[in-house]
Amino acid sequence: MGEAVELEIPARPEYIALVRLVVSSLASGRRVLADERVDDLKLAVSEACTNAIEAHTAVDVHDRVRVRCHEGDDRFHVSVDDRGEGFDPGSLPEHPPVTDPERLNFERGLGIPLIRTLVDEVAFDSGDDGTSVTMTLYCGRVGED
Amino acid sequence: MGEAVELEIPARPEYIALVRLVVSSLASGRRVLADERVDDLKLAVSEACTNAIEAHTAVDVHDRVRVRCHEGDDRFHVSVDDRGEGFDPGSLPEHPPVTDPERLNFERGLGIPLIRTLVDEVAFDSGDDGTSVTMTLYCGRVGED
Amino acid sequence: MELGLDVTERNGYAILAVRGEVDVYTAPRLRERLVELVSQGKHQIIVDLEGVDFLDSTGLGVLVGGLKRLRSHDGDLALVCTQHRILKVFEITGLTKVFSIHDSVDAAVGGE
Amino acid sequence: MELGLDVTERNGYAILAVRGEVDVYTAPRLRERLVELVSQGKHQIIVDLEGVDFLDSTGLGVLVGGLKRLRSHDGDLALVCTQHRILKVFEITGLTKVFSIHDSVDAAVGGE
Ligand SMILES: Nc1ncnc2c1ncn2[C@@H]1O[C@H](COP(=O)(O)OP(=O)(O)O)[C@@H](O)[C@H]1O
Ligand SMILES: Nc1ncnc2c1ncn2[C@@H]1O[C@H](COP(=O)(O)OP(=O)(O)O)[C@@H](O)[C@H]1O
Repeated sequence: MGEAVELEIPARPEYIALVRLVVSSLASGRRVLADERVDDLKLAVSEACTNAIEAHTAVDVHDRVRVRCHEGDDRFHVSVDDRGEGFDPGSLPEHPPVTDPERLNFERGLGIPLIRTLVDEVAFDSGDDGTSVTMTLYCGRVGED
Repeated sequence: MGEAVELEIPARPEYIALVRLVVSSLASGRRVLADERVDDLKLAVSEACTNAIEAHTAVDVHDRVRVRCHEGDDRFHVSVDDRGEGFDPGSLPEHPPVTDPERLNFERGLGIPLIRTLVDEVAFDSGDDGTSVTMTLYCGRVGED
Repeated sequence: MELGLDVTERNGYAILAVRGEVDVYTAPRLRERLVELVSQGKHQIIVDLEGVDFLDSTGLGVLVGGLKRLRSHDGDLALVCTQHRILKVFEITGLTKVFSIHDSVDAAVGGE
Repeated sequence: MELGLDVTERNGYAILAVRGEVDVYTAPRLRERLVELVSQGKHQIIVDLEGVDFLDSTGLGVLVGGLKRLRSHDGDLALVCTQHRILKVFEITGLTKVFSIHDSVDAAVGGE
């Protein structure tokens, strides 16, 4: 409990940069995480926040979006929680292959594929009262301190 | 409600730098606040966090310390809340004058005088179940946006 | 948060140099600028991403939208990018196959 | 968070150059370094604060403690600081009257 950092932001796009700042500051404090992994996490968390904010906007909910960073022994976890209507991450439409000229009609739908690729584990817990996306990076052994 | 940013940190000194980062990022986003005022606020909030963390440590409370940043029309507010035993800000010991050689015996007690000088308003709300320190900067008129 | 958007012209190309973080907050400004250029008749656009610190899926979407718009005018949108962390985002999403990505503005203008 | 603490010697002075943020988390390292220097017989210490980005009341307390310790050895602790935001903290607390504060290490060593 006491070991997590929690950040709650107004559900507005201009606050996502602050989330990135906090996540990268905490993650780069872990000497075992390479800069590239910090960038991966930053982008994944940013995408999850974008979705959370859009979920609030869609149903006109004015609650804040909550970001929780938690350091385990050899894991770094970030979860993003919203109070939107939820969705089924297992049944998202697929994009046409990139070689198909139709591909250019899809300007959206890249966020969740990015999240899945960038972090070592991701869990979606979604229901009528909101969604929680938990992203995990493996850190190897943590330095003393 | 939805307009405030809230940050909760473990009550440990190594997290105060993160609070400074968040406060200065939010405050410098206000085009009307000069860099010097942002520095003032950063130091005041840092001092309040140091006291909050010491208050938790003193009574062995493991709760997090909560920092809330709120932008009013022409005010920027930051409050730091703890669950320590509280204190009476009106009856703190005074330091001997700086010209007195005795002054060198006081390595502490500079935090609250600094807070009082650095911000435009400060309110201490302290009781048996904790303390809330609210610091306010006047910003002049805020730009559109 | 500031997004830098500077346009210069060279050999009939409009070069849009982007600086800062492109995310859901700032991407609309990039979109507007692209739309504006197209409506001014610039159909050969090079977007220089060397000054970009961060690019998310919204930013990718805006670039895909720009490319689509230009193709419909028989034009093209090419990119300049050598930063590993930005290229990685194009690679993961398969968009390296959709855009021509160059090492420098010189190379992009030269059509390499 | 790193705190840089580099010691050099000049004209019988130990010069401790501090870099980074001095707060309740990092100040103990500054205190240890000062205690160590005094116990090595360095009684004329100059603390160079030009590389310091942030200094809180704990940092001030450590410097006051260092000065007190040195005075008890007939020594002194002088400061180098020209940064307005750091000087301001000394001014507010009246400590500009307690420390001799110089514009450069040269000036501090020269005893100006
Ligand atoms: N937190 C969420 N709450 C509700 N729906 C979501 C959430 N995250 C994602 N979705 C749904 O999944 C879809 C795909 O998300 P994503 O891959 O990030 O692409 P995009 O956001 O560009 O549509 C979204 O359009 C939305 O319908
Ligand atoms: N949040 C707090 N909870 C309990 N006591 C506090 C709190 N803030 C300040 N105090 C009390 O006021 C005293 C003076 O605080 P301050 O001026 O910051 O100096 P210092 O922390 O160096 O003692 C502290 O020593 C402590 O006893």
